[in-house]
Amino acid sequence: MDGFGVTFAFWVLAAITLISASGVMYSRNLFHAVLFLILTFIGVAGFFVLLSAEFIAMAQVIIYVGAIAVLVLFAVLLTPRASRDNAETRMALPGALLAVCLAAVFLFVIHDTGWKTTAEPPAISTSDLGNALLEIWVLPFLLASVLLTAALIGAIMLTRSAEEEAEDALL
Amino acid sequence: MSVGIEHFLTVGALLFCIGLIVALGKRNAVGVLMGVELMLNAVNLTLITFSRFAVSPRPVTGQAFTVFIITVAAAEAAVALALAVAVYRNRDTVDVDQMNLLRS
Amino acid sequence: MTGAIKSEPFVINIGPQHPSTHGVFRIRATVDGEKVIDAEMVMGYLHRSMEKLAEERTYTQNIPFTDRTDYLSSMSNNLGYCLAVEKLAGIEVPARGNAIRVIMAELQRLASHCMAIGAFANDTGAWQTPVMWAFREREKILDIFEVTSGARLTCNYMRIGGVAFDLRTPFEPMVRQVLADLPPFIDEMENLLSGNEIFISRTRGIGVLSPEMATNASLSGPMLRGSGIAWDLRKADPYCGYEQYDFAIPIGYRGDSYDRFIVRLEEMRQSVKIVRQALDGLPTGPFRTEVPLALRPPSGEAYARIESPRGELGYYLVSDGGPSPFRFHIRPPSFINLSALKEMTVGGTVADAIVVLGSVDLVVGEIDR
Amino acid sequence: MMPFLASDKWYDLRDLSNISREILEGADRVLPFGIVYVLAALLGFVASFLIFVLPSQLFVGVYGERKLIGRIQSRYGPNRVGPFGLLQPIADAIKLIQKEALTPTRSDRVVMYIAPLFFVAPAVLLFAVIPFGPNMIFADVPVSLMYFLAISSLPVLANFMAGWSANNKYSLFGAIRIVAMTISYETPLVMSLLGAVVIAGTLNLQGMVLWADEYKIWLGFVTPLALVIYFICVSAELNRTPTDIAEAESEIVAGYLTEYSGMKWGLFYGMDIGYAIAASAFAVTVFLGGWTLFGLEQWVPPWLIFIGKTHLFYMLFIWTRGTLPRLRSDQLMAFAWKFLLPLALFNLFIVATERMIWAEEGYPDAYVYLFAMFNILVSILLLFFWADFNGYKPGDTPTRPRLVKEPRGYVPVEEQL
Repeated sequence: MDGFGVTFAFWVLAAITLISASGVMYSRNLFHAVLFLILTFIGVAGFFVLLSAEFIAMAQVIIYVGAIAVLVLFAVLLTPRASRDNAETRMALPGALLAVCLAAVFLFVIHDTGWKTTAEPPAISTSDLGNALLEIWVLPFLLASVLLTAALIGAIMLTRSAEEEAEDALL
Repeated sequence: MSVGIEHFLTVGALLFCIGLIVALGKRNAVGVLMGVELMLNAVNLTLITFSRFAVSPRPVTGQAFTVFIITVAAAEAAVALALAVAVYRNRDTVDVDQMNLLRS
Repeated sequence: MTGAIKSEPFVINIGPQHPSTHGVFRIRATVDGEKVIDAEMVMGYLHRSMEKLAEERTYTQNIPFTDRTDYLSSMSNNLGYCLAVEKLAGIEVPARGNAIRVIMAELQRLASHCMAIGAFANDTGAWQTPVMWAFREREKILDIFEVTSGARLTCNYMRIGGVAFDLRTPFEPMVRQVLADLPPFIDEMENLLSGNEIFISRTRGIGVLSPEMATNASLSGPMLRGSGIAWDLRKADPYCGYEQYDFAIPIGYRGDSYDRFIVRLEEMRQSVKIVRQALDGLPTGPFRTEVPLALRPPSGEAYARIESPRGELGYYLVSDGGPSPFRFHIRPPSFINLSALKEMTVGGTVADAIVVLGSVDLVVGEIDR
Repeated sequence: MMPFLASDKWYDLRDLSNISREILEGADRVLPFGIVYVLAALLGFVASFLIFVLPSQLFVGVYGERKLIGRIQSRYGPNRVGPFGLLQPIADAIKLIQKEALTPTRSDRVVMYIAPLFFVAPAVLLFAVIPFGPNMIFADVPVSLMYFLAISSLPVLANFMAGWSANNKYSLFGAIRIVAMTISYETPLVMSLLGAVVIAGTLNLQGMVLWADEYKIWLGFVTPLALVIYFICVSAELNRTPTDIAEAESEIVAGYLTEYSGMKWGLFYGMDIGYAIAASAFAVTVFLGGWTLFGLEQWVPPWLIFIGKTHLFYMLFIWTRGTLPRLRSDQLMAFAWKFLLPLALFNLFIVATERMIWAEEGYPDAYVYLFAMFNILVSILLLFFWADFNGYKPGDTPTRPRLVKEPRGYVPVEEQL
């Protein structure tokens, strides 16, 4: 992947993604953390575009930014004002140490491996992806839809109030 | 100046580690969830990178897996947030340190 | 599962600066999410101490005050006050004066109801269109007032013993024109709003007022009639010769905001009918009994009540034989109707509270006096 | 007959891409590498935004809306500034720029400042994939429909930021309402668009226009239900009356904009119109044939046809705004989930079945007209049936009160008069 444009885009996107991810980590305010999270999602979507996976990039924006981030915002709203900080537990330092060790291992593996790569991006169109999902990966696809339904029902069951349950018992 | 597979993988690895720090370190249940979402995003990025760069007879696999991960992430977010709300309702806190009901 | 999502109720101030409070009125609403769980009506932002000021002025000088209590129906307020003074002093009004008074009071009711239904539709979110259409018709009526009395809003037209001036030449054609324009307009409003599913779903079953509650809170006017109670002072305690005219009392079905709206629309139709009859049978002769400017009624007290656009408007006067009233008290219909507002708003959402507030048709100048 | 866009001379104004290509090629010869990309982006921005969007915002969105609503409300509308009041939007903008931008004391200042910017940026991005003509498309992404949906799901976050940061209860009400409403209406919106995608067989907006050009029928006629659902959903997402609960003026003052003033408010206001124009352009592209007009596009510049159609579609928003009252928030949610979503799913089912029959059996192309007629019929029947099923009984509500002659106290409802 050569060219000034691609390189420039890569570094800008890397900066956006990693800085805003650090923002999620450092931000004291839970609401600000969610906003940084959204910025991270958008940065990752930009990477997807750069890696010529447009469909995935758009799905990323629609689902992560349009749905998941909004869900998280709602959760922030539903939690009480007192616990809207973003403080660390006492597990934070061991966790950070573990993560740093993991990062070291990752970086070593990444840079020590001789990757066999192609310069030409594979021509994957949206219909190819659709065909792959519905032919090769049809079982996981169905399982994913079952999972989504189960999650939907589960989420509704978990958050229902006692009055609503009493109403349904009458039916 | 060019960017290769290592660059993308490095970003993915760093993103994963930041997500790990957030997921392990945050006290707020919503914060933990955000860390998990960051880690899933890092995995997605890595998968798409391999799908783009790897010499493979079927490069679409990486994208298909990403679709599944996004699906699972959506379901996971919904359930986790519902759990957070339910826990808050019953225990008056979303602090993961305080969720020690199983400890005698 | 122990209960609903825990939420902290919080207080929002609807008003005194709010687009839908029709003046400086304030509802201190305690809300849980969007649901109103408590409402406190706060008033007094427009208090001008009229009742006390009136004790310092002569009876005739007090007429302009009554313009400014309910500034949307100054004619009705003039009329109520003049009736009270006439009752106190035992003054008879000539037949022409009474007929002019009826025409003016009914035109004022039309103008006021135009405003009420327009503002109510605005409160349900119809972005200014109904209110503009209603204002178009109201302007024509205000033009008539201007021709007759010289003022559009605060007319100061009624006098003790009759009215201030006789009718001008263009009066009758103008009124005929309004009478021709209004019924199509009322039908138009009916088609625009009563047939609109969104409007119905916003107003039907919202702010239901049971007949018991309506009578116990001593409501009056369209609020009372919306709850299905046939009561109208023009029929029950006729004044100014209302008994000569043929009209009906519209009453609602369930006492919700929608019923109050259609009752107002139908009252407009009945008012058009009354004005037409009064105009057709307009007697000739004097329009006013001459009374001394510094009127000194005998000692005593009098209470006169009329059916204003908002309900029973009463004026209570006590005289000690002097040139100014010893006690001057107004029974403002908006103020009394307000007492049921809490019952209607609690339990609904904030949006419903606004709709209910619009359906009450309160005028803050009258509440605070 | 002149063949379609025969000339590719730069002065052929029927296709503005010629002139921009000339400029870019010329620039590429003299400028160092990379700069031409920036130039192309600037040119695309200038072309789409300054020639189309900004004038549309000012003269259709602000002036046209005020004028048209004025006529609906039997008044004149703006007629003081400039000829016919045409300079009114510019006067408005100057006034807004002069105003002080207030920030409440305990607000979240940074977020409050970022929110308008975050609201403006997606609006600019949206127009990148809209095809203005056969070659006039700035970024021909293969999944431009998905791109449009993705970008248009961003502004709600800006609205939320605005409402949250202002530290005002009305703002918070507006923010919660708009988020809840947007995620509710996103679902039927995407479902309805899927119907159009299934018929056209492409996720590319230009591809959809070319489909309409090839079969000489607009997608809006093939899937009328999808067009209706799209219009309702998009007017909800754009906060237009009758679904403007997020900034419901009579209820929550101005919703999430309560604490904004000056040009920060102006950006929200202007870009609301920008989004509405983008949604109109999108609807025209997907459902109403885009820049084609049954052969006329060979004579008239296609981009003019496109702009004309977009503005006509925008009039629909103005019309509904001037006519309808507002729904309550819970009624609006119920409408999305209980009425629109099943309808959209059913529409998708019908359309997918037709598409399968059409593709698998190898019927001739003319069958699309048959499908169109069938779908229009089914849509009308389905709308009435489904409305009836959901409790829409227009005859049940009395429009006139009862009339009695005597003042005799409470009259029970059962009593015949």
